[in-house]
Amino acid sequence: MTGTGFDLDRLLNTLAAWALALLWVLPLAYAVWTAFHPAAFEARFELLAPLTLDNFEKASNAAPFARYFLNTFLLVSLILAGQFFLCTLAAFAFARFEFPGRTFLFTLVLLQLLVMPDILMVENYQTMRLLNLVDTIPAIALPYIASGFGIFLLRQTFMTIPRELDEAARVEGASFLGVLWKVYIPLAKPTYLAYGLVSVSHHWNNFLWPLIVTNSVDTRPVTVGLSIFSAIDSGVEWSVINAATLMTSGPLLIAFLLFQRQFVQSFMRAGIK
Amino acid sequence: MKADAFPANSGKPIQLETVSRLWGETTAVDALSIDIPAGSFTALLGPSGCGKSTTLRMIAGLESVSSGRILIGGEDVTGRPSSKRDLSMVFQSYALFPHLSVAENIIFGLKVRRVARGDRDQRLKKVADLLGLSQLLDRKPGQLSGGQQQRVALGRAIIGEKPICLMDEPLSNLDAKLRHEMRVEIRALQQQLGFTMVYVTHDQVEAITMADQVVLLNKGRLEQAAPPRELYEKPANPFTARFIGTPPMNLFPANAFKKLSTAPDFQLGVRPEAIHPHDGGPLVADIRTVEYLGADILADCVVAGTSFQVRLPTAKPVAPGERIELGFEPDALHVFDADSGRRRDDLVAEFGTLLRS
Amino acid sequence: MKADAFPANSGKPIQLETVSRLWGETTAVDALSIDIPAGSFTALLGPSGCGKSTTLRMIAGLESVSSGRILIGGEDVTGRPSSKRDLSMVFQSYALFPHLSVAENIIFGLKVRRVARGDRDQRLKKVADLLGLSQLLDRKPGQLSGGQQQRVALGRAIIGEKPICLMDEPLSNLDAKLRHEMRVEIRALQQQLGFTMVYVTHDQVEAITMADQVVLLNKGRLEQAAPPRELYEKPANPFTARFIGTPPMNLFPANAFKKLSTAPDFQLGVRPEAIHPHDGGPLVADIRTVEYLGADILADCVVAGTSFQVRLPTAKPVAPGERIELGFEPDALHVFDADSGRRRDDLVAEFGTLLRS
Amino acid sequence: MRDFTFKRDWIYGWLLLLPALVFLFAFTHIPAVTTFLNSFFSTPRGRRPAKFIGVDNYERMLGDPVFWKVLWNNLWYALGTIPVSVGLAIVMALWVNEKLTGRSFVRMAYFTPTVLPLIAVANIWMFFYTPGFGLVDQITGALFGWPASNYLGNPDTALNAIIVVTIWKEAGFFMIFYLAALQAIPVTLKEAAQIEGAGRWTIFWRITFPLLMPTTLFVCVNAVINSFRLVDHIFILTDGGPDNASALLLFYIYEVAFRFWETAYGATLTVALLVLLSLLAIGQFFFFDRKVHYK
Amino acid sequence: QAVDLQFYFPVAVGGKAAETIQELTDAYVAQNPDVTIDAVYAGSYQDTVAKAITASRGGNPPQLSVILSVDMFTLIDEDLIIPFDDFLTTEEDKKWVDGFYPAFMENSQTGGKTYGIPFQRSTPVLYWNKEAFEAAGLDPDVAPATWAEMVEFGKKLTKKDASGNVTQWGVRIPSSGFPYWLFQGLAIENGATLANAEGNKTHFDDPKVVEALQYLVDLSTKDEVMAPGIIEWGATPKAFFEGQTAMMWTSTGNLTNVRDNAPFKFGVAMLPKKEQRGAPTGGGNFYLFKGASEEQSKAAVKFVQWITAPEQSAKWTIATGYVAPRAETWETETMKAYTADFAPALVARDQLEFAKAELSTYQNQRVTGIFNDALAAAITGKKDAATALKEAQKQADEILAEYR
Ligand SMILES: Nc1ncnc2c1ncn2[C@@H]1O[C@H](COP(=O)(O)OP(=O)(O)OP(=O)(O)O)[C@@H](O)[C@H]1O
Ligand SMILES: Nc1ncnc2c1ncn2[C@@H]1O[C@H](COP(=O)(O)OP(=O)(O)OP(=O)(O)O)[C@@H](O)[C@H]1O
Ligand SMILES: [Mg+2]
Ligand SMILES: [Mg+2]
Repeated sequence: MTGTGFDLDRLLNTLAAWALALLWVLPLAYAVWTAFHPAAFEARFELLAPLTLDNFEKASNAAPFARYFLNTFLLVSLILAGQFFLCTLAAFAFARFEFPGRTFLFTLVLLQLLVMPDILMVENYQTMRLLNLVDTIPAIALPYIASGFGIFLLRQTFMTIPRELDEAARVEGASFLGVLWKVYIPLAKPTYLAYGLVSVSHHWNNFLWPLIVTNSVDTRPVTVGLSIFSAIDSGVEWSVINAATLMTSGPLLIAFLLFQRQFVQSFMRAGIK
Repeated sequence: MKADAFPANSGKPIQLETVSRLWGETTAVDALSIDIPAGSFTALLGPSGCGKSTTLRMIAGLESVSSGRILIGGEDVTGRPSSKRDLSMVFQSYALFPHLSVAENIIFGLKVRRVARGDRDQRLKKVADLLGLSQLLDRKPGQLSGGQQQRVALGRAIIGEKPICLMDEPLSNLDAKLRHEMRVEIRALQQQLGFTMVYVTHDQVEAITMADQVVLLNKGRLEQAAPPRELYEKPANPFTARFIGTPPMNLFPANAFKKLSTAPDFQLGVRPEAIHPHDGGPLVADIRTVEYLGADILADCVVAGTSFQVRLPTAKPVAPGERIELGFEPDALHVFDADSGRRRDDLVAEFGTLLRS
Repeated sequence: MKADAFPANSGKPIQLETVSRLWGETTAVDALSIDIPAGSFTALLGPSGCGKSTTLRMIAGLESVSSGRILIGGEDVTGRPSSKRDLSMVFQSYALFPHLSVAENIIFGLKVRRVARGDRDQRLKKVADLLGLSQLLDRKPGQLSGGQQQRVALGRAIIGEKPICLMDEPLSNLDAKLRHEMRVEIRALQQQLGFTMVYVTHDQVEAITMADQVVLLNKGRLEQAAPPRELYEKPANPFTARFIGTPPMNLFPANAFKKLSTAPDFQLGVRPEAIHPHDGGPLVADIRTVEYLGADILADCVVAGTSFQVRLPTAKPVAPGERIELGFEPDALHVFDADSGRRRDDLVAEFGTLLRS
Repeated sequence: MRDFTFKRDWIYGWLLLLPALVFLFAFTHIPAVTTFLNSFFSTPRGRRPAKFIGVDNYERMLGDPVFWKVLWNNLWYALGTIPVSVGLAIVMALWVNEKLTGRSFVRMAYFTPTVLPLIAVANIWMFFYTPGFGLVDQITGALFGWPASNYLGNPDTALNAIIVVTIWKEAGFFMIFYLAALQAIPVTLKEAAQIEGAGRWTIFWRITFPLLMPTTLFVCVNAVINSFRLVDHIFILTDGGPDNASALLLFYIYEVAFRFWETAYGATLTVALLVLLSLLAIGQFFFFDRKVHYK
Repeated sequence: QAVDLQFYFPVAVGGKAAETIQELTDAYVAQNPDVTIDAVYAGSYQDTVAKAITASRGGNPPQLSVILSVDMFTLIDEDLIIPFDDFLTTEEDKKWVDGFYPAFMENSQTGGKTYGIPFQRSTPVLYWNKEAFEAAGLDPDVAPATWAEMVEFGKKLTKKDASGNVTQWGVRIPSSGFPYWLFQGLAIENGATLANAEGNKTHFDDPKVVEALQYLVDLSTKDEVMAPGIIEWGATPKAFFEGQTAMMWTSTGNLTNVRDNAPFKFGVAMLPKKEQRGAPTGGGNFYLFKGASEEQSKAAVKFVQWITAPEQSAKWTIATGYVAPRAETWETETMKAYTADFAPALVARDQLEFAKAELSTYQNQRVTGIFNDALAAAITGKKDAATALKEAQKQADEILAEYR
């Protein structure tokens, strides 16, 4: 569409989009502001306030963040790999196979969306103990691996893939797993990307269960380190908390910034002409 | 013809035994029995919605059969998945994998069957050359025009050299020139490689020029299955008579002509191309409209109150409003029972003589 | 013809002035200038990928113009959105709204323009009757066959009675019978309502039978824009000569014939249907293959080492391997400059006489 | 024969599901059933083991004013968060899907809430809401001369303040799904509508929005579930107060189960929550699924 | 063969605490090769108790944990802890127990047994902004000593701008999260006790308690010296620094924070009195968990004795601001040097003389939860003080009846 001339509609839209974006980014902006300024400027926004990295130093001294990062990274990878694997298989079954009990089983899966794993903490802790997994990274990961959300999401995506593609692959001799691997998974790439991002950010930020099921520095994720700064007797030190927040969610933010081009491109590419 | 680079391969026969397919209430395919000889080229022809695609998909194993049996190479494959039926297929909607390049789309099946890389590349090159796709191998289907997409689909089907190839209107988006070329190529390929071809088309020219056997369907039922020439020259019923041949055969009740008013129970037919200008001929026609077709002229005229189409040579220009006299050979007449629709060859001579008298 | 129920409406002219469209490196449409008179029926014809759809989409305002101007009714609409261009369109891929029923799809535009309910229903009924969709009005597009879908798209376009209607291969999925009927209907509708039609097709028969003007494109460039008869009888260049007419015109270098070996810089052409058996005729042909077309036979033969196609009447059976003698009328010859490809009518008589001597 | 194909489908289907089901059962369903059973027993404490008490826990729940309060709070919370966050998500997705100046920044901005941990973000919001020197008061004070307002410390505004945080957190998350769905709508549909004279609004309401329905259903189911499950920030912002004004059902369950250690009563409340959610979400799903899938 | 100990600790006062505990543990292990101690940071107090109970129910309890002193009855009720007495058999040990401030021991002993050893303990104090006092024409070195004075000072300190919006409040008594704690200061000052020592009876509707609550409510409604509504605990120091309030009540745990960040001179005083001085204690004790072997428990007790010994305790106090729980700690050179440099640190210790046990009962969280709701209802004006407390008392009675 060549919109020559002045387009008021577009201008208004752009303005509104930007206004909302600025509003949305405010907490992050505030985090950046306080993290780089002394505590005295937590509530005072003066352009010439002195910059400092002390807050980061304080934050990083509070816990072995390097190790926690590694743990979180391992944890998130494990969860993501497990989720992709299990959810793909299950979603494929729900999307393209007819079998008795399908509706019932799908309802069971949906139920998982409703049951908050945190509520079942005591039972799950017992299970982990039974499996002798307490204080290991898999123990943090296992309850989340079969994700109702992931299954549901992938099922929806798989259902939108034209059946002819499936059929063409089958006629070409692909087995059902071949069809899954060669047709469904590549075409659902945007969904995997979106789901991956959501899952990563969720588990990157998960706190209570990891805290309870782990005991050692070798297994604990960054949020446990972060929690040192919150809910404290001595008043909130926003500058340090925000420095820690930036430190811990920085990788995620950067990953998103880097990814976003690919993110969008892969959406485009999957668009079926 | 570069097709001789491919090794010969022998086709397999296909039998459909009273195959039906229901979609809830509607019967898409109704107790259809067809015999498709090994290595033959069979065209499934019929109007839109008559069940051609459904029939083809049942042969492919993509649609379950509501009742009846399907045999391939003598084996009952009714319950076998398509991946085990050892056939290839070109879809009406192309069904190209949008995430794969043209090259990857074409060699998809070879990869699935783990054909060695060298062999694969060699075959790809041949097929791409054949179909004029060599320049496009790295593109994604989304970047191709409709016709180019269809050629990719065609490439994917023929590269596998399967004993059976199914095609669902593979040429419908190609331009006339390319379509003609592809028609010849596909036919040649099929004859050379010897596979059995089942070819769905709504284009009777395609069916007639390419097929050994044309299966004409209507509302899910078999109207006639015969070699093209027979279909054209001896249509078994009025439906076939009108469906085969462009423009379609002129059909009229026998009693439209006073001379035949004694025979109200019959329908008569004459093909537009069997009628020619003939001063003093039996048919006196008032010309209504004239359509220019390049090589010929198609005239729409009225004879004895009935609408008629006549194909005339361009050389003899006629104008709307004119009146001309026409004639036809006696054996150019077709006679059908008005009720059963059955062909009555026995009556042709009699009516022919009456009409021309 | 039920179309007379629609009120007459007057079309608008369209002008393309050196319009180009680039896709990155490739030039899909290359400095194209076309004049489409008000109320005319113009067909955009050309091989697959030549830029027909792109041109149409630029007229519709769906594709931006890289350079050049588009005028509709004398106004420059180059930067105007499609919703303001007051035209209708039928898409190659139907573009039916999957969530709306057939009826809702058809009246979509009327609803947008708040046409009164009664008027809307009445028009819907007419269009549905016309297109044989009355039984399907409540279905969703996903439940229709390809042909049925295309008819819905057609219905959506014609119900609005816009001054301009654009169609992108609207008939490609219909069977021959329906296609022929629709061809006549569309043409009649267009003439009755008087709107300007731009009609993309790759099927030259469609273009020739329906259009007042055929615009032949090749690789994004204009090859020839002329009425069908002129296109057929006086192709401006070898591309047009081969593209128009099925089977295509036989083209050969003048020096293939010893008699003409003095004129190496020309290309000659004769249409297959202009050649006829003629004992003692100038062309001696060895028949290679024979294709049965129903009304005629198409023979592939070799004349003076060059491949030739000849259309023969069914009445005279020929078999591969036979040798026959052929002739043609002197004015059936076409002469083109070998280099520039330009038509040389001035030389026809000379070469014709030489060749037949 | 038909049976044969069907049986093979069955086996494939079940095999594919098996691994996921093992995990689902081990970590969700079996514990959930245990929870359900626990709701019929008293809370075991020290030397007093659990004993069967029938529906006493349920009777207690029905008579528990806090339960009713948090239930109403939760309803209000759902009504406050779902329509706004879903609506905003659609608008955001539409904006970000278009060619917009600085689209990358805008997209990133919308998405930040999903990336930032709620623990940290809650603290930031606490600052925003702090009376006097908090950002909201600074801004409203500077712009309108409003007096300091204690958003979190006032029972009338505490829940609404939390609703705002939740909307902020959720809209960007839902936007992703809408973005994916928008990309999947064939461009020709919009083109066809344009040709028919439809403007942006008509295209949105008549074409885009209906075609987004499956996504909307999905997002709504999630939003409903989240409205019962997003409580992390409450711990930091208000801790449910004042006087339970901002406590939600799940928050109360946490309180009962992990602060009061009344696990049996906690289980009872959990069962109530699950029943409620199932009615809402599954009902919604099965009711709309039919209408929403047009293919 | 070394004894393995696992030890959970919460952190409630910023990053340094975790580090210090880790250092101390490491030092101990270095000195005692026959023990290994796995010191596990377990989040906030809430998180720690959740983790400890979950782990115990999962059959994997720690041997030792620092948990809120008020959770003693809950832990007994859950049958998770054992008294220290079995391992404190010698006279020396008994004397050691007696060496803790009695105010801290009130929450650590019940039924004649010692279940908790005070460790990270605190008490609330009053901070005031000397510059604000001066600006209001008050003596910057004198804090209000009585309730009446606090109101009086407060009125002078409350400043409004031209449009009538308050820019500085007189006093700030935070009421978010655990409002009962600071309120308990008022109650004690008014001569009331909130719960009996057995933890099975509360006195929420005691007229003295009602009076105390009325005073708190009046501070913002009648006297208008304190901001209305629930006042956030976490933002209170910041509000103090920003000049939003001239006085604040908060934990001694904030001393270090205030010293580092207050951009003005400030003073620290005991809470003002009504009938008497008074303040609750707060914070966490060591508990011994069930399920440990005899050897482990012994080793745990030895570790507790070591870490509460003067040197270690001093280090801990200086690092965190918690009140050292034993008198002898204050006599060490380190502490003396510290208090000499920073006299306000002594206020909390001196106040211990008047301090009482923090509200603690069976089903403590639930009972205090009810009490908190009542306070919040009164503060936000949803109920009057008497009604709110009466209802709370009724609910508490229902819960506690079974423990009598
Ligand atoms: N999934 C379906 N559900 C219901 N009816 C269907 C379905 N698919 C096809 N049909 C119906 O079955 C009949 C046969 O359809 P089929 O696709 O085989 O026709 P076709 O001969 O291939 O037509 P075309 O030439 O238009 O492609 C049609 O009436 C069609 O409406
Ligand atoms: N989105 C696109 N990106 C890049 N190239 C494109 C795109 N769309 C079309 N093209 C190219 O532009 C040229 C013209 O395409 P167009 O679709 O107009 O052809 P067409 O004449 O309609 O062909 P067909 O008869 O096959 O539909 C082709 O070479 C095609 O590959
Ligand atoms: Mg079909
Ligand atoms: Mg096209």
